[in-house]
Amino acid sequence: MNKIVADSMEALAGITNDMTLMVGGFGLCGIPENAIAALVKLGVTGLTCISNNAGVDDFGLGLLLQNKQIKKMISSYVGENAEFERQMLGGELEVDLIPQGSLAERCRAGGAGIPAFYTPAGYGTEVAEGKEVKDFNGKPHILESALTADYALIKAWKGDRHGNLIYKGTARNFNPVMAMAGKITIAEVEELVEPGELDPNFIHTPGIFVQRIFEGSHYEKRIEQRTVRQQQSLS
Amino acid sequence: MNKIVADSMEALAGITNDMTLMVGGFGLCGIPENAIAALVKLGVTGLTCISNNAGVDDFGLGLLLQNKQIKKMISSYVGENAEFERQMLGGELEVDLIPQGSLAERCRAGGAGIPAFYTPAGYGTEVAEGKEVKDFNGKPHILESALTADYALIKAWKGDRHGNLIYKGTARNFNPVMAMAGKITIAEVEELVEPGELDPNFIHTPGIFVQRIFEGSHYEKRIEQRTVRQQQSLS
Amino acid sequence: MLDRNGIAQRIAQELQEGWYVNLGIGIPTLIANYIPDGLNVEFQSENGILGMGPFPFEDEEDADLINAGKQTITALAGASIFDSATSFAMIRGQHINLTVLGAMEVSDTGDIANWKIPGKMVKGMGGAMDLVASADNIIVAMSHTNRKGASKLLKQCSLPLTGVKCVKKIVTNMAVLDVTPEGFKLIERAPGVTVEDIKAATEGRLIVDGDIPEMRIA
Amino acid sequence: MLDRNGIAQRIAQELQEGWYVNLGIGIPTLIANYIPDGLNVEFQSENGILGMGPFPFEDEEDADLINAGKQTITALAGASIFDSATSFAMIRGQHINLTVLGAMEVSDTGDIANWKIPGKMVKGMGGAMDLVASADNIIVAMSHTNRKGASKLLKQCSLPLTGVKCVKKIVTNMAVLDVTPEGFKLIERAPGVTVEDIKAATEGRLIVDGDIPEMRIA
Repeated sequence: MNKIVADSMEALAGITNDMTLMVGGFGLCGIPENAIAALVKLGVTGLTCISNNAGVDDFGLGLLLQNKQIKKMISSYVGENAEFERQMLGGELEVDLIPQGSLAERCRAGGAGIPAFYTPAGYGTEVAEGKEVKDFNGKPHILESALTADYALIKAWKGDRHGNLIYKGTARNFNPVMAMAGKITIAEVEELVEPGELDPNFIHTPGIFVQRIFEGSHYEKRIEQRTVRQQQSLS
Repeated sequence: MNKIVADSMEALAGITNDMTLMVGGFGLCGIPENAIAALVKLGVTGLTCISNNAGVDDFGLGLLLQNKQIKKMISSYVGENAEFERQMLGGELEVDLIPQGSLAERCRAGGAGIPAFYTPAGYGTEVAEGKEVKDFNGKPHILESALTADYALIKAWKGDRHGNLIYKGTARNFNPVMAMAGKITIAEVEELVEPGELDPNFIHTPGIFVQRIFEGSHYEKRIEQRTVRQQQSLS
Repeated sequence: MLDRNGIAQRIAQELQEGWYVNLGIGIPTLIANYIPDGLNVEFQSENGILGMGPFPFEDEEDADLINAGKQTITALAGASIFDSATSFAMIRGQHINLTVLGAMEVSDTGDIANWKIPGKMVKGMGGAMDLVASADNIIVAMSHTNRKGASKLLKQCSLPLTGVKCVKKIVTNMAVLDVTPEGFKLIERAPGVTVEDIKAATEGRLIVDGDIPEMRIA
Repeated sequence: MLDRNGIAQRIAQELQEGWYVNLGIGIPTLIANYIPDGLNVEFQSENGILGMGPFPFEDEEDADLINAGKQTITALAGASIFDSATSFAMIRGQHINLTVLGAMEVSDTGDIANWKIPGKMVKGMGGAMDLVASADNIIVAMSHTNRKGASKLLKQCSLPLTGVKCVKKIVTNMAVLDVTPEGFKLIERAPGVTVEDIKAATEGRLIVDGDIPEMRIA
């Protein structure tokens, strides 16, 4: 198997206006920086983006928002992005806010061939509106449906040409479940390695879930909330 | 956190007659050999065992069957065990056969707080009897419920006192999902290591899913179908 | 009256040996600073880490290691990292022993609202709906009244709900209260706060049963 | 007539570049011996491995590395290991391009029975129900008739079903057939087998449209 493509632009081949994309990452951690930059260059519009967050004004999905490429966001938390809030309150941007755990599980379900599942999350709230409710063990649950995407854009630490991936630290987050749920999954990695270099026993995303892979460059890895503690005195 | 117990007998404390146990492994690969031996010694009866297979006549869960400790088996494939077939056809043993993928997913669901999910597996067969059917994308699916157990007995390669586990090769199989689904999960490992020795990035089962852990001994690791190819001639 | 740290310190007394704990953004995060010596608890952050340690020292920040508040963190020996679906499997599957989170409003039946002010604040619920719907044990950490002095402990929430009948305990700057079928049951007063003060600041049904002790904060 | 290896060899011709393939126990397992040179396909075994290699050399067997038939195997460079839930996520989620499995009976509407003979054989369905319900592309590999000479290609299955309307193609010792809305459509004859032979051995609706070529097996 050889799923390697030359660069981010080649990786995005086939993405057109009005498609649904999943984009990995939590905040700015583990986002596919190269693929997002290429999407801006590609200029496709009317996108529906499924991503836990919407980036910040000048990075991550915020770049696509600034560029008016996104028609609809499906997210759990979008609090770090003023442009997002402006477009949403102004009615320019459709927004579907869903509980983070339901978002993660709906992506996994989409990749796992499970069209719907019951969860207690959101029962009794506006999230439950129009959804089936059923009691299990005396507790009400709502029926949530699977999510899939035309393309999933994800970011990993290392990968091989079979599409096998490993992630680093909490940059893993939504990337593995979105890899499963993309009809075409595009993985960008910090480092491409030879098959066999990744121990089969410790692969996070098996290659079967990945259709294209490339080595990204110039990772900025911006930190949203740099928080440190004081060095202890040596006494 | 220190979840280490001295040995298999101490690990089994609290298991009594008529309980439901999950037992990890696929065939004889990755089964909790020490815990099964201790269950035989403990002599508890009337057990409901959830396990993909039922061992062979003289190993694995076959030992509990020989000893008439099992009232009911919930499995996907039991073809390697003559005593099993005898007890089942003779009406001594209740058996619930369920599709392997549904078994795995029902265990995961039990651990993940998802009381039920839809799957296409088994639609139109006797597995679907009495179950809700619903069409998604024009295809009928059946509603399957979560499985949990009073105790889950699982086997890993290495573990630490926090309960973090890694598995080796295909001995992983059902162990991670059963670890999630046990009210009390007992992990036996080939090797106990110090916290920090297992890379946080490559832990298969996070410690939160494990309540007790011990280092097993005398692993037999019996092979059911030893299959080899011929050495190539050196010409 | 307690300050934010005081609220965190009081909640820290609720922790028990061996617990896995999820701390929300804001006051709950401060609880990690007040763990009693020798008590083993592990912190989960829903973006995918268990065994979260303190903030890193300067110049040791790792962009690939953050908590759900997007703050740089460290991982302790014995930590584990996992994806978002596994993280919420822990939460939804009730493997977390205690969840502490902030709120804008709580009702005397245990409803909570903390994610949306219609037409105004639209940040999203993040993991809060999963957490409150799943946890057996939820403590809300918040100020007793809002900036305008109005009670946040209500008969009924006015804001869109995050979850229904889920809050079990509330620790505010004025009091510790249990949520019972009969309403908010006053358990403790903050130092210098009278039962009358608490009555005046509580809009929902309040049960005052016998003498109400003052909190002990070491 | 083909033998078991011939059936496997003929099915191997169906493989396409880049496919992920799940091979059932029995004849399907033999297909791995007939992969055309230079064709990249990866084998999945539902107990939790992708990139399964050949059987190990003697004395290199690893009890912790088996396939779904419980046979010792090897892992190729680029292989990956995963748990049972992830394995069936691949299967149920239609990430597998081809599933090949054996059958006791197939109906002319694509129903399949291969897991149970009431009162007699009770081995269980293993992963077969998940595989047949999920795969877009299923080939059944089997003998055309049973040991008593009765057809296994039926109007209706008599045994408990494994799945309904799922089989797309059948390769037997006598023929290659597609399952169409009108019944079994004869595509190829095995060497030395006549259309009349196949008609006689097929109980379900059989469509013979024009000249039926003989299989080419290298």
